This record gives sequence, structure tokens and C-alpha cells, in this order.
Amino acid sequence: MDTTGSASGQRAATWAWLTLVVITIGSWWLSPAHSGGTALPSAPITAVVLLLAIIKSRLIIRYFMEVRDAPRWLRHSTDAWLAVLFAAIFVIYLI
Amino acid sequence: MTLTARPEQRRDEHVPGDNDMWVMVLGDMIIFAGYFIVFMIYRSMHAREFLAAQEHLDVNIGVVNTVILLTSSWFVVRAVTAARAGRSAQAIRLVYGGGLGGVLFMALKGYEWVAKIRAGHGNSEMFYSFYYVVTGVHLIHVLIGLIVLGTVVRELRNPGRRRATVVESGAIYWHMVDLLWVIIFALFYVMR
Amino acid sequence: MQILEDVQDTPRAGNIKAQWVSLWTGPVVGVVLLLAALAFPGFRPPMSPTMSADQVASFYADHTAWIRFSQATFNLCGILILPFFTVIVVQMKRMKNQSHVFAYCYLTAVVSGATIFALSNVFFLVAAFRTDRSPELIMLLNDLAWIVLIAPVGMVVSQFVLLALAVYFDDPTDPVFPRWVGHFSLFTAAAMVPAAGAAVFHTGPLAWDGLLSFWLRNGAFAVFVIVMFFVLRTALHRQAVEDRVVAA
Amino acid sequence: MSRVDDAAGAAGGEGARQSGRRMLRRTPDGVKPDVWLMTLFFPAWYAVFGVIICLLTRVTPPPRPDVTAADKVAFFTQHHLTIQIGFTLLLILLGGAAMTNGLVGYQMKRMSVGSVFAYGYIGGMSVGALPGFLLVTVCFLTAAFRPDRDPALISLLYDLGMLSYNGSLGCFTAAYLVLAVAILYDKNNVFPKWFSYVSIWQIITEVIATQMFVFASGPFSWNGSIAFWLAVVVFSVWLGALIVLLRGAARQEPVTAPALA
Repeated sequence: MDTTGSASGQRAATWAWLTLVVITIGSWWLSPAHSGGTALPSAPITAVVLLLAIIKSRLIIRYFMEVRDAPRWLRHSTDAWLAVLFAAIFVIYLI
Repeated sequence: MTLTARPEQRRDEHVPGDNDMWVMVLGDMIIFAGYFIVFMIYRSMHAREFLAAQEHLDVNIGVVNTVILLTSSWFVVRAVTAARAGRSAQAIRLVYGGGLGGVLFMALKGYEWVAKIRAGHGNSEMFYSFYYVVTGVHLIHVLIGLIVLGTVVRELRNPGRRRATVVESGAIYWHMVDLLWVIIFALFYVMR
Repeated sequence: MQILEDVQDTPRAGNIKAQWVSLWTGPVVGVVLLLAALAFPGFRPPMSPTMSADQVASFYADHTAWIRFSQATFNLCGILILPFFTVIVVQMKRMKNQSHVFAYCYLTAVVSGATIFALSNVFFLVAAFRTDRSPELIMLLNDLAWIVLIAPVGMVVSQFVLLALAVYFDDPTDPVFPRWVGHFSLFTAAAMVPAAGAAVFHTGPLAWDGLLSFWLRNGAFAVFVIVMFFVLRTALHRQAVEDRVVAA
Repeated sequence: MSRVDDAAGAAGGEGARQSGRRMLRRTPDGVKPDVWLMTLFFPAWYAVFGVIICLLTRVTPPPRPDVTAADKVAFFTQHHLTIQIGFTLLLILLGGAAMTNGLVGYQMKRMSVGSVFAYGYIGGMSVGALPGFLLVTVCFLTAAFRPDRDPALISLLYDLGMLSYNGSLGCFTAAYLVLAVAILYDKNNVFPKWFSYVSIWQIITEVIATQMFVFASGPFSWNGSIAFWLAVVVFSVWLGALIVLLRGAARQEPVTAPALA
């Protein structure tokens, strides 16, 4: 197996992990539990939360599951899953 | 995003793990998408009630659990790299690290459930009925994931086997557990 | 059956002996069940579905002891008929150049069928447990008991069909069972079918006390067990001779 | 099986195969006719079963759990005839469930892992036939038998029937579990590995179905979007895959393979 490729893949995965942790800790401030008992619905915050969730999901799929090196059908089907799911979530949220 | 792979880093396209595992993972992703969408439908029908219930979720535990699971996934990524490079002993240690993350996650989740039930948030509230079912099903996936990691360790221990596809397949399952949790975290803990 | 002295302790002799014992449980358990059936007041004649709730309740109040005795006997001994049917499974598995898929399907059906039978006497016994219950409830338990006892013929029907299929697919040059057993088995299956109507009809031959549902169904089943006892005895003897466990 | 049988099996085999052929002319070459017969029976039975439960007896899609006793009486009045026709048919055909499960058990016995999982599957499914199929049949027929019963009792039969039909979980969970494990350990490739994972989804849907004992309405009730409809989708995938895979497994087994011990 190509070890140098793996090493760089691992470095990319480590960056992905760092990004994921930073986003997660960042989401902490957005949560309704921090609103002092008066959380109000907020489409912008929800949009941001969902966007961050898409980024996190895609990082996990691409870098942890190594889909970025996978054949096209797999890359496209995982992306389609993300797109359909989050579009549905947001549309239902807005209705 | 700064993490796009440079073209020369791209190895030959290959399906990580085996196709059987991808049937499992993609199918499970679709099933969970079903849960999420049904959750959203009920949430939009009872938006205020759900938001009020959400405020009682302990986001600290949610964040810590997410970080635990992400870190355990990162261990497993490194385990796959080590296994590919033939460093089986290191790979086994890393898989154990990943498994430890899973155990910690389950323990914290159990604590969170008990705390919520003690605080009177039983499943008579619609939000919490979803919360218990979805996180419960996710917990079963964590448990299955721990069994999968166990088979990966067994594979790596046996010098005659150590097939890359088995290690990769196990890793992909474990990352799916992580992936689903990240979305649960966003929908149950953070969005409003 | 006299087992030859020099093979007395071999596994193949053990196999024959085990089947022999299981085969003989058939008539023994059969007699016990017949006595239980005769002791059950609700079979002399079979209780009518047209009885009113009060009539049913007073029936249970008047005959409590015999109902308890007979149905507890059914409860205790009903499933003891199972070893008899497992001999049929073992003989089906001796059929040559068959995959034995029928034997496994047959075994599945036997287990399910027996489980269903085991349920009915519990309803009878619960109805007789507190006869001061509201008559409506006693009638409900009585309906459930009778319907579960008579109507669910599916599992036994498929048993007989599977046995027939296995006989027809058997090697015609050296069959385990003679071919007429297949026809007989199909005939018995057909005799069972009308009893399913017991869950619908209150009067007539299809009601649970009727000619077809009660007498034909249970009669055909009893005849099948008796006939199969002799068929199995012959088949088992042939196996014993082939295996050189007994003298030819 | 005795030694004598094995010896005679090879000699008398052709005769049996011929008689089998006569039974089922259209068996593809190289496939055991008796196995093929059961393999064809499998989808046929589920088709009939589907017609019975969906069109005649109306238990799938399920009637609502959150209705009054009077509504339940009305349900039995409205569908009185079709319930009686459908469930009487099911009483006669119920054995088909045992035959289909026996076929799966047979294919599992061909796996390299030996018989233990096959017997586990047969055991789980045989027990499951009682709470899973029979109890609802008997409850609904008993309710339809005397429609003038106290509505509270009709309501009891309705709940008992629906909860046992949709909520008998353990027998099937056990069967799916041994099936999944058997496939993963099998080296004969009787079923592909992904089917094991599909069986694991089935277990998950059974876990979620526990909630239908808790909720009389909403997504987790016995007609709920998650506890019922998603589970039906997964079950359809499982069943459809099994129908196809059983054909493959039957074709894959050499016609000359010795019978299973």
C-alpha cells in the first residue's frame, strides 16, 4: 500500500478532525439551552446550524470514510444524500 | 475549505472497504434520514413545544459526546493508516482508543438519559419520545460498532489475515455512527 | 423389535431404538388424549356456538371439575404427541436424493401447529378458573378456546401437504413410505380444511360442533395418527433391517 | 443418515430425480426440483398473504389505535365479511409461513457454519407464527363472530389482535439475529454479506416497534410513520431481497449435492 499517500491522507484527516471539533464547540453558543429559558425560533440560526452540520457531515464522509478517493457513484450518492436530507429538513422547518 | 486534496495526492479510485458494507452504510443513512424527516415534520407541527423541550437538553453533554465520538473516529482513521503501513500493533492500540471513545460515549449517554428521566422528562413529551428513540437506536449502532471494532482487532491480531478491506469496512461503519450523531446533535441540541 | 446382540450399543441401533420409543408414544399419548376428550363435558356433544352467554357460564359452573381435569390433561399431555411426528421427520430425512427441504418445512410446521394447539386449553382453563366472572367474559374465553382448538388448520394442512410432496418426490424404486401414503396424506389435508369455517359459522356442518369442523377434522386426524403408526412401524422395521440392527 | 442410504443414494438417485422432474417440469437444469418448488412457493405465498392482510382483513395498513370502542365496533361492522373471508383463508394457508421459513432454514443449513443457526431460525420463526399471525386472526374472527358483544370486549380483541400482530418482536428478532450472524460466518456464500446487514436493519425496526406498546398515537404508535411505515419499507426490502437471493441460492446448490444430514 502506498504509505506516503496514506500519510498525507492522515494529515488531511487530522485537519478534518480539528475542524470538526472547532465547529462542534462553536455550536455550543448557538444552542437553545443558552438562551436563559427564552429560546425563540430563529431561521438564521437554524440555517447556520444546518450549514455547519452539512460541512461536518461532508468532512466525515470525505476524509474519515475516504469517499474523496472513491469512485464517482459513491461520491455522488453520498453528496445526493446530504443534499436531499438537508434540503428536506430546511424546507420542512420553514413550512 | 482548506482541506481539498491536491490532485497528485489522489490515489487510484477505490471503494474503501467492501461493497457489502456500503449497502449497510448507505441503507442505514437512508433509514436515519427517514427518522430525521419524520422528526422535522412533527417538530414543525409543534415548533414551540419542541423548542421549549430542547432547552432542557444538556448541551454540555452533547458537545462533549460529539467531541468524544469525533476523536474516536480520528483514532480509527489513524488505525486504518497504520494497518495499511503494516504497523498492526499500533493499529490495534488505535482501534482500542476508538473503542474506548465509544464506551465513554455510551456511558455519558446513559447518564444523560437517567438525568433526563429523573428530571421528569419522560417520553410523554413528544420531543423526548423522539429523543429516546433516535438516540436509543443510535446507541444500538454504537454497540454494533464496538462489536465491529472487535472483529477488526481480531483481524489485525491474526498475522495470517490482516485484510485491508475488513479493517476499512469496520472503520467506515464506525464513521457512519459518528456521522449520524453529528446530525442528531444538530437537530436535537442546537437548531431552534 | 429384537435388536441383534452384537450391535446393541452402536449409534445406529440407538437411532432405531429412539425412533421406536418415540413411535410408541403415539398410541400411548393417543389413548390418554382420548380419555381426556371423553372426560371433557364440552365434547359430549360438542358445545354449540349458539349457546347464550348465560348458558355458557352455567355450563362452566356446573362442570367445573371435569373441565379442569380434562383440559389440564390436554395441557400436560397434548404436546407429548410431538415425538410421534418427529419420527415422521426422521423418516422423511431418509428419503433418497431429496434435498430434505420438505423435512425442515415439515418440522417448522409441526412446531408451530403444536404451539397453537397448546393455547386452546389455556383458554378453557381460564374460563373455568373463576366461574363467577361476568357471563360475557366467560363466553369470550369459550369462543377463543373453541376457535383456537378447531379453526387454525393451516399448520396441520401444510404438514400433510409436505408429507405428500415428500412421498411423491421420493425415489420410486426404493421408497421410504408407499405411494398411497402421499394420497392419504393429501386426503387428510383436504379433510382438515373445512374446519377453518368454525371461526365464522354458528350452525351447520361448518360450525365448531358441526359434522365437518368437529367430527371430520378430529376424526381424520385420529385416523391419520393410527394409520401412520402402522406405516411408520413398517418403515422403521425396514430401516432397522437395512442398517443390520435386526434380523431380516 | 445411515451408511446404507449413502451408498444407495448414488445408485437410486437418478430415479428420484426423474420423479421429481415429473413433479415440476420447469425446474431449471442443475437445480434440485424439490428446493425449486419451495423457492417458487415462497413469493407466491407472500403474494397471497399480502392480498389477505391488505385487501381483505384490513390489518395492513393498520386501523387506528386512537379510536373509541364504538369506532372499533364500526370497523368490524364495516369490514365484517372481508375479515371473515380473509382470516378464514389465512387459517387454512397459515402453514405457508412454516414452509417459507423452513426453506430459509434449509438454505441456512447449507452454510459452512453448521446447523445451529438454522435451528435457531426455525425455532424463532415457528414460535413467532403464534403471536405474529395466529393471535390476530383468532382475535379478529372472535370479534367478528359475535358483533353484538359488549363494545369494551370488541375493543379488547382489537387491541390484543393489533398489538400481537405488529408487536410480536422477540421471536422475529431472534430469527433475524441468527440469520445475520450465520451469513457473516458462512464461507459457502449461500447469501451475500450485505443481506446480513439488511437483517440487522430488521432488528432495529423491531427495537423501535417496542414503542407501539407505549403510544396510542403519533409516529411510534402501531400505525405510526416510524414504528410502522418505515418498518414496512425495510421489511419490503428484506423480503424482496430474500426472494431473489433464495433463487440464487437454489441455483447455486449442485443438483448432485448430497442431502443435508
